[in-house]
Amino acid sequence: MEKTLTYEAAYNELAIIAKEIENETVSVDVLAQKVKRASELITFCQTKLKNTEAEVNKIITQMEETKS
Amino acid sequence: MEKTLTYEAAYNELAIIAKEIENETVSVDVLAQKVKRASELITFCQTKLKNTEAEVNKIITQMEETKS
Amino acid sequence: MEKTLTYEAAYNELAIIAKEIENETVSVDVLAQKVKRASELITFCQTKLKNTEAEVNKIITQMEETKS
Amino acid sequence: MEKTLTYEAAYNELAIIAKEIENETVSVDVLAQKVKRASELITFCQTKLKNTEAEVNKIITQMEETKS
Amino acid sequence: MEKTLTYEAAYNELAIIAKEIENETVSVDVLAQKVKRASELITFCQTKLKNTEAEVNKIITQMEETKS
Amino acid sequence: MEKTLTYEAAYNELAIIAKEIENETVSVDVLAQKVKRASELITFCQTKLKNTEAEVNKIITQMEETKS
Amino acid sequence: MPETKQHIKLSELNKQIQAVVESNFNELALWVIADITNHSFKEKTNYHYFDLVEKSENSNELVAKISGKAWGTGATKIREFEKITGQKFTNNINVLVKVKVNYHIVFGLSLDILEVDANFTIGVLEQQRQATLSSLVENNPEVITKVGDRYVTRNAKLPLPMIIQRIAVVSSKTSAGNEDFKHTLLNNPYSYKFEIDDYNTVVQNDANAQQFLDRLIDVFKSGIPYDVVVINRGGGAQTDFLIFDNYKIGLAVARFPIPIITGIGHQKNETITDLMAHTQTKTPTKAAEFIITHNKLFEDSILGFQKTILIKSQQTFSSNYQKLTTLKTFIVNKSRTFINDYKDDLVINNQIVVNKTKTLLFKNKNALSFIASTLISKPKVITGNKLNDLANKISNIHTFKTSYLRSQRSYLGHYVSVINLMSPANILKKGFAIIKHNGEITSNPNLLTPGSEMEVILLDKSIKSTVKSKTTYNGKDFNI
Repeated sequence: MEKTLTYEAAYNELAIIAKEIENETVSVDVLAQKVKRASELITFCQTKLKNTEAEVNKIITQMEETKS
Repeated sequence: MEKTLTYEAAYNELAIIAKEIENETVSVDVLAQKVKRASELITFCQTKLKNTEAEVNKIITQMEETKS
Repeated sequence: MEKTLTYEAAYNELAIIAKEIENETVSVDVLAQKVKRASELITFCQTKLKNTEAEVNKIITQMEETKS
Repeated sequence: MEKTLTYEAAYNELAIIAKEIENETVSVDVLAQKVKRASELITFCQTKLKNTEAEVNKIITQMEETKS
Repeated sequence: MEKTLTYEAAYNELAIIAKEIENETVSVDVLAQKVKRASELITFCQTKLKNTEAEVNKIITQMEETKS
Repeated sequence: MEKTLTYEAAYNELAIIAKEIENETVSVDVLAQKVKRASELITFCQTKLKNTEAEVNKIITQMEETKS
Repeated sequence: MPETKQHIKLSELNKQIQAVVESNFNELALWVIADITNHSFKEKTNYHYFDLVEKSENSNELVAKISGKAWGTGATKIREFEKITGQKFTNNINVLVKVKVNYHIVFGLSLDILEVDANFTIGVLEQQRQATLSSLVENNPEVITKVGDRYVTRNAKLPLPMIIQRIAVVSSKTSAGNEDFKHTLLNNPYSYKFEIDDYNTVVQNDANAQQFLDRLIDVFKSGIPYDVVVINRGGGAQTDFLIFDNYKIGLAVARFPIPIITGIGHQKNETITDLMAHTQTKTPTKAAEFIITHNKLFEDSILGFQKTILIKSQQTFSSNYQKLTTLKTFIVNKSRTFINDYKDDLVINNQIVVNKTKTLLFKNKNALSFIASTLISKPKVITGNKLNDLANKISNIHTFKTSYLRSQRSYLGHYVSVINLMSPANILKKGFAIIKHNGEITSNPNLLTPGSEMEVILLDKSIKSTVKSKTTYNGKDFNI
């Protein structure tokens, strides 16, 4: 995942995904993928909110592995 | 069934077949063929849905575990 | 009967003959011939319909088995 | 009787003769001759009708056997 | 009597004679002669009629035999 | 009496004589003579009438016999 | 020893001065406006010592100066003043004081303070504050604008980051309020992590403004991407918040590139710093709560998204399952209906062909039968009629012949009677006679002369005679 991921970016991306899913403009084909991404973003935000830098970095590394 | 078939495409095709059968614009000559195709598409869509649902549920479960 | 005859074509021809006979625009001279043709067309259509029905039923049965 | 006579033509000729006789516009001189012609036409038409009927009945019987 | 005499012609001549006698435009000199002529014409017509009738009856009998 | 005398001519002559006598343009000198002529003509006409009637009756009788 | 000039003792002089002052001012108390300088306070004795001065309106040149002190009631009044105004009774303040002129033989002339007018000072402070605000707005239009009663500063316009985690706190090192702030933040119920850097300064007394300003600059210079800067001042005495009305501090806050949250605990009007900051809260604890709530809102919206995604995903699945089932049911049913429709159509067509063919044949048969019956019956009628007609003709001829002959006979009869009437035989019967001469009938008398032979026919006799005479007959006997 991007090193520069900010709360703002995560929030905006999350908001778009939520809106898409809410408006049912997400096709089933990409739904899982979108939910996964949303899950990552949420995890990212919460980890970043509540944990130490080290833990945040761990999460980011995991996210990047998943993506690849 | 085609490898690259998406749920979206499959569903749309299915809807078109249903419409055709409803309007009886399908000739008897191709009815069986159309129903067969519809059956395949339904199976495909259901499988795709089930898989997606399982995947999404897994993600959601993980998220909820993470949260608590 | 012609190899390439479709249900569509057969049915249309049948309908025209039936209409002619119904409207009594068929002369006695060709009546037997027309009835014979109609009979052939009906047989053809019935066979085609029965086959289609059997095929469709088979597919539907498979679909319903798959569901459960 | 002519080989190429059709039921249609025969019937039309017959109808004309019948009309003439009914309206008594036939002179006595040709009455017998007209009646004779009419008689021939009737025989022709009846034969043709009977044959047609027999043929049609055969076809219909076959159809009904096929149906059941 | 003339060979080519038709019923039609005979009847017409008869009608004229009858009219003349009725209107008394026949002179006594030719009355007998006229009446004789009328007599002959009547005989001719009657014969012709009877023959025609017989002929027609024969044809009709044949028709009815054929029919049954 | 003249051989070629007809009922018509006789009747006409008689009518003239009767007229003359009636109009008294006949002198006594010729009266007797005229009367004599008239008498002859009447006789002739009556004879002729009788003969004609007889003849006609004969013909009619024959006709009626024929009819029956 | 030189002769001593006449003199009085200094004490006597001072006593005389005292007597003049006392007699002149007696117990008179006066309200005086003056500035305070050289102030000192002996806490032990509760004595205030200071100078009251009046400066020239146009310069700092002293116009008047006198010592002053306050003790006892005066000192008590000063405490009350400080409490009411939040202004320390100290140097460089302009006050309205009620004084008693006092002359002491040893300590000289001084003014004893009896009362301090708090309202006057409040007015002055407020005037200063308003003047500072006006000056801030006037001199820094690119940074500060006044919109209605509100001040919009560059700092206020900075967007708050969605999450506030890295915080610079500018506060007094010993401030209890600041401790409350940290405690509230670090023990937040949501386990939010915070990084707090302290930038300590003395947050008291206008004189410390520069130090305060330096701390702010340190924050900026640190290069750390703080999410916010919090200015805390809480607890302790309610006096001397005037530092937060400082022009430079106000301007620095308004300009500051990181959003500033104030947590300045005071009951009075908000300070200029509050007005210039991004967000003001009433206390350091409130500032902490604001930050926690801010983060909580973010987390709530994230969790809201999560919930939406979760629910909507499930709905998407169920609606898609339903749609598929509907389509499937539809296709199954419709296919069957479809086939049945076609079957029915075939049956209908079949029936039409079968029934209508029979009807058609039957109709043709009927038509033929009808024609045949016409043919069978009608010729007999025709010949019969004609025979009748002929028979009629015969009887007509018979009838007409009879009447014809009767007519002819009657015509003849007429002539017979005419002729008979005129015949000579009938004439003779009536008495007429016929004269014959020379064998010829004559009616001419000239032919007969006397002596002529003549034959007279009368009725049925012929009489031969000779004429004897001849005369004229007038014939009048028969004239009618």
